[in-house]
Amino acid sequence: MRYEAGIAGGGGQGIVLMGTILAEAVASDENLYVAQTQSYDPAVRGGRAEAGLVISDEEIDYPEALELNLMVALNQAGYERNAGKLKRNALVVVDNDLVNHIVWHKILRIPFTAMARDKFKDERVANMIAMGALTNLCEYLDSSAVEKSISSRFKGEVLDLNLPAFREGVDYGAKVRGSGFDSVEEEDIEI
Amino acid sequence: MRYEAGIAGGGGQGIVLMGTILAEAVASDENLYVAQTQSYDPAVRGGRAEAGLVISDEEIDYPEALELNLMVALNQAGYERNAGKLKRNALVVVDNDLVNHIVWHKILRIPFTAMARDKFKDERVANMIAMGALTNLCEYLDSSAVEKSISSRFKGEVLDLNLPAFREGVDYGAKVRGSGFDSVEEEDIEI
Amino acid sequence: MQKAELLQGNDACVRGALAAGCRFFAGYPITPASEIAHGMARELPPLDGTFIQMEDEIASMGAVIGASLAGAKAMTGTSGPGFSLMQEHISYASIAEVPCVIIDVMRGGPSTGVPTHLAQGDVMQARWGAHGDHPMIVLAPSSVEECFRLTVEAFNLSEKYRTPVVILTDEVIAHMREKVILPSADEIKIFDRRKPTQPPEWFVPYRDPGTGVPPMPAFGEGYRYHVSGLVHDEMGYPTTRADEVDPFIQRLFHKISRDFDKLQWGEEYYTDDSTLDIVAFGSVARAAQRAVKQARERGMKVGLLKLQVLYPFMRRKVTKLMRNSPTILVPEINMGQISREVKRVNQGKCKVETLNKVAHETMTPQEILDKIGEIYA
Amino acid sequence: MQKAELLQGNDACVRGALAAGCRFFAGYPITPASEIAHGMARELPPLDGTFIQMEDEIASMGAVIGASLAGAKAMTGTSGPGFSLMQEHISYASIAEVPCVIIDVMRGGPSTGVPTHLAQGDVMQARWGAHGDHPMIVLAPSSVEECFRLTVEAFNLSEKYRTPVVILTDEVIAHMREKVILPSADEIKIFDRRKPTQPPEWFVPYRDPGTGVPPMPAFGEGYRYHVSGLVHDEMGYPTTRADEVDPFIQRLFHKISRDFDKLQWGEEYYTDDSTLDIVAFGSVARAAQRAVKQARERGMKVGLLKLQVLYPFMRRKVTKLMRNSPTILVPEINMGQISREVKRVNQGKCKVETLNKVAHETMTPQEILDKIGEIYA
Amino acid sequence: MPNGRHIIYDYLRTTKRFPHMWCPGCGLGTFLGAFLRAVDKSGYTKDQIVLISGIGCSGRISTYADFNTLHTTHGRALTFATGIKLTKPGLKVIVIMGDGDATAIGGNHFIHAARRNLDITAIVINNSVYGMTGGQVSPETPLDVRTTTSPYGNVESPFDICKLAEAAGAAFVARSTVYHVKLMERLIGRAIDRKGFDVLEIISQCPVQYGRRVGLKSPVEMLQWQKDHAVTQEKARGMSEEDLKDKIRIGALVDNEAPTYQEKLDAMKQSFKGVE
Amino acid sequence: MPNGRHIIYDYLRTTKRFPHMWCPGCGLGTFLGAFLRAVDKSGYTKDQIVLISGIGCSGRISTYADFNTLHTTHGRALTFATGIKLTKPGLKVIVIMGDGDATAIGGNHFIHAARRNLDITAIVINNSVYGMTGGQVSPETPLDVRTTTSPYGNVESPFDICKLAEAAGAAFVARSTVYHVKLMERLIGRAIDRKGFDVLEIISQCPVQYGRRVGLKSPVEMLQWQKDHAVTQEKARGMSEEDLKDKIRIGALVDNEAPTYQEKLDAMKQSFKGVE
Amino acid sequence: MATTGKSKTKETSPSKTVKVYKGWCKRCGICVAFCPRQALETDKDGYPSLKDPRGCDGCGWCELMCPDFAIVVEDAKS
Amino acid sequence: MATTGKSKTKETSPSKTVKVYKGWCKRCGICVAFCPRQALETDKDGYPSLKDPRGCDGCGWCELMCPDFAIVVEDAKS
Ligand SMILES: Cc1ncc(C[n+]2csc(CCOP(=O)(O)OP(=O)(O)O)c2C)c(N)n1
Ligand SMILES: Cc1ncc(C[n+]2csc(CCOP(=O)(O)OP(=O)(O)O)c2C)c(N)n1
Ligand code: SF4
Ligand code: SF4
Ligand code: SF4
Ligand code: SF4
Ligand code: SF4
Ligand code: SF4
Ligand SMILES: [Mg+2]
Ligand SMILES: [Mg+2]
Repeated sequence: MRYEAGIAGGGGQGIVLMGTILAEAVASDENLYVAQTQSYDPAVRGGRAEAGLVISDEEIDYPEALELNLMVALNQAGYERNAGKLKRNALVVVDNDLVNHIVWHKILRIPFTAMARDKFKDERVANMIAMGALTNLCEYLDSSAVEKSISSRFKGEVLDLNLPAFREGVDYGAKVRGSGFDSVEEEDIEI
Repeated sequence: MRYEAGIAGGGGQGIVLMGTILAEAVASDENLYVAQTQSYDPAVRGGRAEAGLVISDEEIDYPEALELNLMVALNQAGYERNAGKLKRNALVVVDNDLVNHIVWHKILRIPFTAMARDKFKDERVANMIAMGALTNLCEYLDSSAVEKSISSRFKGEVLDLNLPAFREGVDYGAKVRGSGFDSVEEEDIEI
Repeated sequence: MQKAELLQGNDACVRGALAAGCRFFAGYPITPASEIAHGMARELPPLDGTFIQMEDEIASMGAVIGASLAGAKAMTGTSGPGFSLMQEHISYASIAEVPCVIIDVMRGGPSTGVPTHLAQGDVMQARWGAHGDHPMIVLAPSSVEECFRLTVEAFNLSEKYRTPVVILTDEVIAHMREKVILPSADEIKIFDRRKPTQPPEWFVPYRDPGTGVPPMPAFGEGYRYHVSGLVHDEMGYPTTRADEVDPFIQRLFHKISRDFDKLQWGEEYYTDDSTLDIVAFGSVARAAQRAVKQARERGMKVGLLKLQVLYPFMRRKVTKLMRNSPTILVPEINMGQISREVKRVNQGKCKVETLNKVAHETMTPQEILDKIGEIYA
Repeated sequence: MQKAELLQGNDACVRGALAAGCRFFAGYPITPASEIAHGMARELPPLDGTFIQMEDEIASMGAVIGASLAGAKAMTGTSGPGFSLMQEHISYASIAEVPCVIIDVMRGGPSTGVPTHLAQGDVMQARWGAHGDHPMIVLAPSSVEECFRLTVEAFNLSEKYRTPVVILTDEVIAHMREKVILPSADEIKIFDRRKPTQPPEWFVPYRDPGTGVPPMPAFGEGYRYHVSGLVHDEMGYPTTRADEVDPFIQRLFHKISRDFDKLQWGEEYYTDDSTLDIVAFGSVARAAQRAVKQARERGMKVGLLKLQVLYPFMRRKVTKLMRNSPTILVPEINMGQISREVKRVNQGKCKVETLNKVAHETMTPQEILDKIGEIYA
Repeated sequence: MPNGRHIIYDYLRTTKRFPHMWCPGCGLGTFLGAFLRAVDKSGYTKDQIVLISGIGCSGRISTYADFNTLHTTHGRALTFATGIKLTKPGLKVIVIMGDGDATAIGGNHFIHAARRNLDITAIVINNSVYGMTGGQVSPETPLDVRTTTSPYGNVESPFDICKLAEAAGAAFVARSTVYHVKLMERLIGRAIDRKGFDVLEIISQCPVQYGRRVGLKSPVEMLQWQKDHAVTQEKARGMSEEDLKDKIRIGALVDNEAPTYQEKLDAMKQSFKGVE
Repeated sequence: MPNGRHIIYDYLRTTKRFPHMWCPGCGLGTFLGAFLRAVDKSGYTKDQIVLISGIGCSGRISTYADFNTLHTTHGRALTFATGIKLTKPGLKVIVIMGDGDATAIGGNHFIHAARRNLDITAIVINNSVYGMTGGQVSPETPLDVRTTTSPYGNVESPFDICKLAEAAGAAFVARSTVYHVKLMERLIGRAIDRKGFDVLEIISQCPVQYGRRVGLKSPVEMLQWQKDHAVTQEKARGMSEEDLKDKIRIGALVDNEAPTYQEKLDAMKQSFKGVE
Repeated sequence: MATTGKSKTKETSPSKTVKVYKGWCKRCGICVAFCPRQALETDKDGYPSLKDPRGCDGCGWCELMCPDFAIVVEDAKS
Repeated sequence: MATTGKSKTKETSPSKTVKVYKGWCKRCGICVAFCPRQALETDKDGYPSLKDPRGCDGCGWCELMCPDFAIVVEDAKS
């Protein structure tokens, strides 16, 4: 088994942090190996940010995610950069607001950023919400493991902001999961 | 034809300067090629100083003087460092005062330093005296060419000090040349 | 057994250094090596060790050498531009025989290049970047676990041979996180520098005790001696005498080359029956690992030698491959550096193919697979 | 015809630089290269050129690059320790494609080493000392006359290819004086950098005009453009895109390697019928010259190839020798650097013997002769 | 009078990926605006100006402005500038550096350039931290501040850049904050107009890598801090040492006449004319 | 009271090729004597002292004295010293540099070491020139002096080393000439006794590479020049700016108390104890 | 690029206009905080906007302070 | 080494003696020039030597100033 996930967006959206937290959660599963890579433009801000996750039940030879089972895109450019890497049956999860043009079978549009802004008054927790949602969309992500990883990483105010956002995401994920995906006809797809 | 000369002494004795001036004089002869090398210890003072001259009527392949036709030693250590390089019939010219132990066929002892001190009140011109003497001891050194080289290099006071010293050396050289060399029996030589 | 954890390559270097006994770090921030400094800044003071951010990389390397002379195991970490600045002092560490470890996290070059992307452009520099002929030991991990292990070994080698050791990683290895289980303290073999066993009055600081590596007291331990970047005699005093210079430089080389056979560290995959072997290191080795597996799945007899030691170049293992394989493929993220070494030791034994990428992006298994296909075709 | 004169190697470099049009020198004193600075300090101001002694070698190299960008032909001179410090900026000059010349007068190393003695320990450093993969041109004179000639050529190549060029001499070549007759100004071929021929509005500073070398305006000439040590696109602006990075780095290499055949500069002696050929450079080549003559006198069929270009390595000429000679001997004052290149290109064609000396003394004809005798025996 | 559009269209390389790469609220953009206005007023043409920067967030400035621009190596911008100025004395050479750039790795070039008194304008954008590489301690980080490389608090006293420049020989030394944007513009203008080596320290805000580490949670809070802590030279004169302790003096701090490198060089070259 | 024999036999590495390598009349030997006497009085044992030097004539000092000695690279001695001091705070670390060493190539390390206020004694032997490499101009060579690399006269103003050290943060700054040998010895002693970073500038004579270029034909003339041009702090107070113009102030110029690096580090480490 | 240079014009006084280039504005809040007349407010998306055109006297401070060249004071006619 | 440590002792005062180690002395002339009592002179070979033993008061200045550790003031008895 080799499962690959790609998380893409812009600098400042906490993309690499998502990768790290999710990988840490996977790592706590005795039966799974995990490798997490990242790629970003100079400096901490703006530009490109990406994280890759490879999850496997055997030792991982090549650690980069190049054939994605799951893609999470928090902006349009992120989606576009990675669309070429999607496997046939991959699931694509995008931010409703920030990704507009998208062509794929299995798409989930979730208003991460809008939720963050509206409910938590802080766009920066969009990544927490997204992670929460993902625990319901990827079989290798256990929400309590992710929550543990988040809790070990933050404290005080920040944790008090992040944890509820994460839980909100978990709930939302459960909902949309039931309701199925957007999808486009096979013929429409040209990447 | 390949004629090699080695000049050896200590830092501050003007050894490299001698090499340069003599080489320049040789260079002015249309029929001769010349290469001059040098070797010295760190910094300008104390320690080891050596200059080599290779004179030839054809282009010089190897520029270092390793088989000497002529050795000039201004101190004991200089003599010792180079004794191993002497050709069978080489001529050795040493400073009377500063080189004590020496074993060779053809030796000329000249009190360069003493002359410099006594006649010119400046030990530093010992090298000028030595150069003067050499013009009478090496067929490739023309005293007027050397004098020209000296004159182009110094001016004022310094030239006024150096030139007479050089001429003194020329005269002295002419004298000792007539009077022949010290020499030791073949058997005594062990280098 | 130790706990499994998710660890970043740079952090694994930090953990390796601490496990090896490193208690001094001087450095200057630079992408993609800064996390090593961050980790050391966090971990060292509570261990009563020293972290200092110096004014530049030259100063960092100077401080590292000073610390080592005072008895600490000492390290620095940097990337290309800073690595260039350290070269003068690497030369010093070599001649003065001061143990120390330098991690160079390679990024896209030359110059400022593409600071956030990887490359493997500093391989030759790690060996030859410093002036004056001297030997170098260069290690290259290709996983987070190896970052830990080879950092421990870097310290061991540097202490054993009294020589600077370079660890070459790259942006991908440095920043990736993998699940690892690190060995416990008692599972790790540590080598500490040999100290003199005679009283100070009888101590001749640079006399070869037979191993080529003189024992090394720390400043302040009662063995007052002279350390210099000048070529020195056995007492440590400057010399220009050929009969002292020559044996000194010879010893500098031979103390390492005599153990050449012990430094053939590499992992082999499917090399028993291979007809095409890949020689790779660093992050490219990981791509090669997958490519080889995939090639095997397609019935191609491909093997892989993953180099963990780049210098002294692992001639033994490489030429062993060459005896069996008609072709060696060397994929690198540069225009060909380790492939030059492979060609050098090849001596016409087989065909050496290269696969070079300079887009400052990771090499993919597919790219290697394509090349394999090409060779097979 | 010009007048015969006695000239020192370092002075010949000065004269060569001036003849090539060099009007800027920034440097920092160091034995045995200081005479180059002294000469430039004396000669440049009256020519309305600039000499400046900077605070160190890093600054010197920075100033040289700045001067070149402002339109001057610019140079620096140093020895090992200073050369190490220049590496970061050599990498910069390479990526920013700034013509400049660096003379490294090799002395005994490593580190401070034996400052007043020679060695050939910086050969590989001259090629690989700077971080990040990039090409280098390295020339090596072996006589005073060549010091002049190759310095002129170093400027020509650096202007032609917009690349830093290193001249490697050594303490013996630098300090020896030989009688030479330098060519007159009109006998010397000078290459000046190509300037843009389109109006500024249409100027794309890093677009390949077909030769691989974009034209280069000087600052202040109306072509406002951006110069950076980051990998850049055709406009000069930073890029991380693989489809821009790759062609850029490729161009950097190919602009020089495409002219590889034109850079096979070396002198051959008695190689027509030789059965043993020596490959040598710098002061060792002079000893080899004599040794070959002496060997011939003794009836041994020995030839010599004197390398004037060390990098790009003169594979063509060397492999041509290998076709005829069963043995190649590479004498060097180091533990084997150029011999590695000879072995690399050899590919098993013949036997490569080495003769290495690290006493930081000149190699003698006799030593080479002895080795020849050994091989013949 | 602001003339933003004019600057945007005339001086910025707008074709190149604007908005610029700096974080929201970073002082660098505000500085850049002031700088361009000052240049605009200076009367120099774009072709006459060489803008040189080091490496760091501040180093990116050279990418954005339409002059002869040079993005050098970390810490060494002044050395490149030296080569350019000496080769083309007619060009106006302006160097912009970060605090780490100018006073950590580049400290030596900084004091030597000041000593030489070349006609170069040197501007140090002091945000008290290494912005570009992730918030490490800089020689300008105050005592006790926690950064990624001083996680237990900084134990090294910061340099006073202006004092250092003065001691090294700079004839004109001035300081402004970004908040004091008009003063900043005026001082840049004065520095450009002068001959000799001019040092201008700009106290700038780095909200992302610095502000949050010292409890200043937004660019606005950081600018407010600048406003509260800066005192002009005039005002400072009336204040006690005690009151001045946590204050930053702004304005022109040193303004001496001294022969420049070029003037001394010209005098020297004059002597050759006599000889020939 | 002189005790030459004692020094010769106790502190000099006499087995190693004495007479030393310095030229006749060079100030370095006189300094070395004063230095050893000061160390002798300081109460430190030879094993407690680490003597570090750079490269240059002055750099050779470490070869001659029987301590833990370290001959580093040109300009970088203070960086090695930093590593040693931080690793073994109990050792007394003394660094001796040439003027080129300390203020040309090593200028940055010099100001940063001062800024950090580590317990290091830094001594700069200022002979106004590069002695070792053949008389090139140094950042301490006065204007107009002709050297091998300023054949038409030096156009760069020299640094005032003491001012620079003070501006960089050094808490103790002093100067002596070699001629004032007793003052020199006392100041060395004071510097060794103090904690924190101490800077001592020694105006020394280099008759071979410098004196003859400025018309001082012998070591004696150079010492006479020192005698004539030095004024003590006390004396200087009574003199006009004009009179002081070509004078060299000697004595302790700055002497402040400031917490040292080690003290701040200890305080920081104290905080861990609480946690554990 | 997410949002491209859509600009918004509001009348301020008979002679001056404030323009915000949203494509460049990074919503840092500086202009709003330091407008000497408190004429600006933050809109629901975080961008600056004039509370009341008449509150602005065209002093230009916002333009001088904006780090992103995203707010410009212009003649009303242009 | 040319001349090795031959030393020369002269009585100066009942209690002090000046010794010159010629093997180390470089004949720089400093001791002679700066002896506060002008007690030293240069001998024909350039080495310092006491004009008159009684002219020296054993102040030690020559020893302090000598760059070569070549002149030493000692107790006459030793
Ligand atoms: C030789 C070298 N060392 C380190 C770096 C990494 N580096 C890039 S920018 C920077 C510091 C940035 O800080 P500062 O100069 O204050 O500029 P800022 O980003 O704060 O504007 C460093 C250390 C480099 N590029 N080159
Ligand atoms: C990196 C480097 N550059 C240059 C040199 C050459 N060098 C040796 S000593 C020296 C300068 C000596 O001057 P100073 O520091 O004033 O010491 P002094 O000899 O006058 O005591 C120089 C430039 C070197 N050893 N290393
Ligand atoms: S990191 Fe700091 S200095 Fe750099 S752009 Fe962001 S706010 Fe500005
Ligand atoms: S060159 Fe000058 S500093 Fe060096 S030893 Fe001689 S006199 Fe002293
Ligand atoms: S121009 Fe002045 S008053 Fe109007 S919005 Fe801007 S800052 Fe406020
Ligand atoms: S100051 Fe500029 S970037 Fe910040 S909110 Fe206002 S318009 Fe936008
Ligand atoms: S001890 Fe004093 S008086 Fe006697 S010789 Fe020496 S300096 Fe003169
Ligand atoms: S001072 Fe010393 S070296 Fe000089 S002459 Fe006197 S004894 Fe000799
Ligand atoms: Mg900064
Ligand atoms: Mg000096």
